[in-house]
Amino acid sequence: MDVAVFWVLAVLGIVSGAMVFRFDSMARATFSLLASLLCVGGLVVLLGLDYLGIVIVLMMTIEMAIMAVFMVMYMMNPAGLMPMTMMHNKKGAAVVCGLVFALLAAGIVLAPWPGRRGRAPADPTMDLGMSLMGPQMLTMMTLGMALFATIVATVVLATRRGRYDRLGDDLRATRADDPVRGGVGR
Amino acid sequence: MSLELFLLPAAALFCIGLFGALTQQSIVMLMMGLELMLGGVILAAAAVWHYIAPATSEGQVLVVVAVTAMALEMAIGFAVVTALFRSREIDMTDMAAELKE
Amino acid sequence: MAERAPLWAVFVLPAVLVVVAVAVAGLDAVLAAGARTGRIGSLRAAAVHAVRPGREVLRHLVQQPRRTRASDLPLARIGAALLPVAAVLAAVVLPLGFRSVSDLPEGIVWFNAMEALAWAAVWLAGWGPNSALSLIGGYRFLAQGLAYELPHMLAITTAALGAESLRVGEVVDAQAGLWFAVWMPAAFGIYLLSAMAMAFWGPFDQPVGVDVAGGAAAELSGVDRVLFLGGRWLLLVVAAAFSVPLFLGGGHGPLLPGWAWTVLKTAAVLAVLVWARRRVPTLRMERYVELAWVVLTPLAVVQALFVAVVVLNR
Amino acid sequence: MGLVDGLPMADRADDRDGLRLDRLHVPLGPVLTDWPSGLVLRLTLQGDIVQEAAVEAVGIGEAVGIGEVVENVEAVDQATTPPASRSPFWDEPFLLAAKGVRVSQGDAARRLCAAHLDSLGRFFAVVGWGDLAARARFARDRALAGTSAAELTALVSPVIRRAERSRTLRGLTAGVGVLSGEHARHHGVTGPALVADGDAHARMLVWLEAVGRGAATVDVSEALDATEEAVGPRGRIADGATPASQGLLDVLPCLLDGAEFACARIIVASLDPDLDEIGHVTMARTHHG
Repeated sequence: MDVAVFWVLAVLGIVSGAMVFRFDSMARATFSLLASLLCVGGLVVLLGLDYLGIVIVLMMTIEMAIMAVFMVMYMMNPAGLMPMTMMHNKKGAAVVCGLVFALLAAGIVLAPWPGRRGRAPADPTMDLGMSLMGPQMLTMMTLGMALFATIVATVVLATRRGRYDRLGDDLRATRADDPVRGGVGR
Repeated sequence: MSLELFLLPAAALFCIGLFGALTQQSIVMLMMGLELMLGGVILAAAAVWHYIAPATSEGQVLVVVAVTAMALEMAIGFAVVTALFRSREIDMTDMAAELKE
Repeated sequence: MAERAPLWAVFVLPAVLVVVAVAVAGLDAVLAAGARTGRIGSLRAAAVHAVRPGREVLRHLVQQPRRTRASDLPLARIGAALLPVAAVLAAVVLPLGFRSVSDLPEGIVWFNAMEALAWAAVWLAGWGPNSALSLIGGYRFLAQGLAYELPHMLAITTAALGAESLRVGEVVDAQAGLWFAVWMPAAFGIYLLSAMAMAFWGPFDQPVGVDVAGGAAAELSGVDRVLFLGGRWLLLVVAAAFSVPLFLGGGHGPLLPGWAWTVLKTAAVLAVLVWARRRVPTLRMERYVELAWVVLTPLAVVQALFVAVVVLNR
Repeated sequence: MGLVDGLPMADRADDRDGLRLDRLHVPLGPVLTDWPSGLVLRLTLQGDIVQEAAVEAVGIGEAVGIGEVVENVEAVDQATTPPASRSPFWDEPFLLAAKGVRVSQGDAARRLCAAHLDSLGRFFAVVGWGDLAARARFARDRALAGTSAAELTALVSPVIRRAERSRTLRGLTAGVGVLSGEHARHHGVTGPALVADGDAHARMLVWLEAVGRGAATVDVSEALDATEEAVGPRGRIADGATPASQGLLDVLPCLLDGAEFACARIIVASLDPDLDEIGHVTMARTHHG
């Protein structure tokens, strides 16, 4: 059973991953990428990491749905109605990637992988939580700071209007001058 | 099933993603390539956790880090595209490179 | 801990969900018909209105499907079919009484992930037909998702925090004494709002709103339409039913058996939602998102903090 | 700009947020649910934001008059009907009174009340409050059927109460389509939109108030004073002058500029121009001239 699931997910994941760069339509490319990443999530569940696998499914679905919007916003011809290619240096890249894959595959097959040490805990999720809140606290805090920095950076990069645009030069305007009014009534 | 069996699709995903990241002109498509590469990394990390060191949690933490990296890369990428688009109407890597000149 | 249900439950589950969804749709149709005069009218008239959703389904099934120009039919099909599939998959962790089809150890995250599939589904259904109005509907659901998801996740996390487990069965067990709705009222309220929002129904029906002539569903016809709009009702039923194990004590209650309490509580929640829908206009997301992020999210964080402190001192 | 499958591709233009996104030209109307029938808006959309709006086929008469291509079969049918039979329904009592026919004040109030209830039904439907829309329409039908003042008041007062008290509705429609009195006067708006001197919510309140007042007086049998200037549901009605709805159509483009699609629908519903008025006046002019 597990073996069958593995093959289905692995093949589907690779095929839809490859289709990402074959489709003309941005919507199809995005959702093909989503399919590929959902397969990765499924494989992670198969490896016994239920929580992380489901979280990958959750995050990737939301991420790709939002990505689709950006695709449509910023791509010319997002629907792929006129076939076009937007690639450069195709041959060189194919050679590089073929070489990398050959190297990786050789390494994977030839490397003397160590045997399995220890047994998986009964509840890997608990284990993960305990380690993130314990020995790996530094990782967790770094991730948190990185996420926070990203929020600030993305807002700064993406918006054109600062507080002086919204609230006037002396920041005294009672109601912000926004193109769209919010719901809290400020 | 074995470790090798899981690592091979991971390597394949990584290379497909690399191909996309190297060839695509559009910045958004380039990010899709990066996503696929990170997907390969996640799969490899989970496989290594399962087959080599299930007792420790480092493998899991690595997956968490990779997932976060995906989200960050996406957010920053879109913000950069928006900023570029706003200032120069550019969404192609080639055109962005020309800006330097 | 919840027991494992027998295998046949896998096949019964979708059927039960469909029956409940049809019943709720019928109730909603009766109320909608009564809205004109402010009275529901005779029992007979009510019965006629109650079977209207069923008749609609049959009509769409025999109807000749339409196609729009330059459409991406496969994507629209996938979108329409994904919605009911997501709803049924999410329902796998729903306990009836104390038994669910599969009480996954990460049931709450599972539910959330499956419900997120609706994001992709609605957008695809809106994009596929290549029509401006339906695409607007698709966009609107993403905006809606961004607005409701943040407080929603915090709310269900709060319930998991209270039970110290992501397993739905254990969340139910933790409410043997006091229901979570009683000491996590903010989280419960936010959950009810997001239950309507994730099914883009009632005050959150902007993605399929009247003003865009049906939005994401505007160009769907035939089986696709039945799947999409039916999936929406299924999603509503599942989302409402999930509030019972999360906040209303699941099958716990005096006298009656567990399954009866689950059914009663689910029916009550659905009735409240159907009633509430008639009282408010559609919430537009450019207004709601500020409320969600500026008021509801901090509220949910404070609620989670409160629960965390209580759990630590228990 | 190429054609794909017979459809034009999008081109780009400046937008509200300075992103120069693709824009899409979408004609809205003339037949759409809860839409002033006959109105055609040529929208230029970027995403769901209205970047530009043009009122194109204004009424049937004018569209034919200036040689517009009328794609809509129904419109052609209406345009070929004789002008006399197409006097604007909602203005009828006022027009008759102006011509010297005796019209009771009650009948005029009844028609005015029903006209506002009709507009309110459309408005509530567009803001997504189907319940209240159904009630307003039921009251409209009863009013036109000639119900008594007491019954009509009993029918409309719950609608008025719920709409006035709803904080959600206020929160949702406040600040949408703000039309200052000055601006309105400048464009020749004379009706409730001028009185409201504000956003969509204010215009709704004016309608509600007029409905409440009108419902109480539908039984008055005294004759309408013909010497006084007639004010119909959309504004002043003067023979030969520009119809009140024309002013409403003139303010539409600048109100719609930069609005989101849902807001645009609400703005149109809250102004609710009556295209029959315009068709009638144009017809009358071509007839005389």
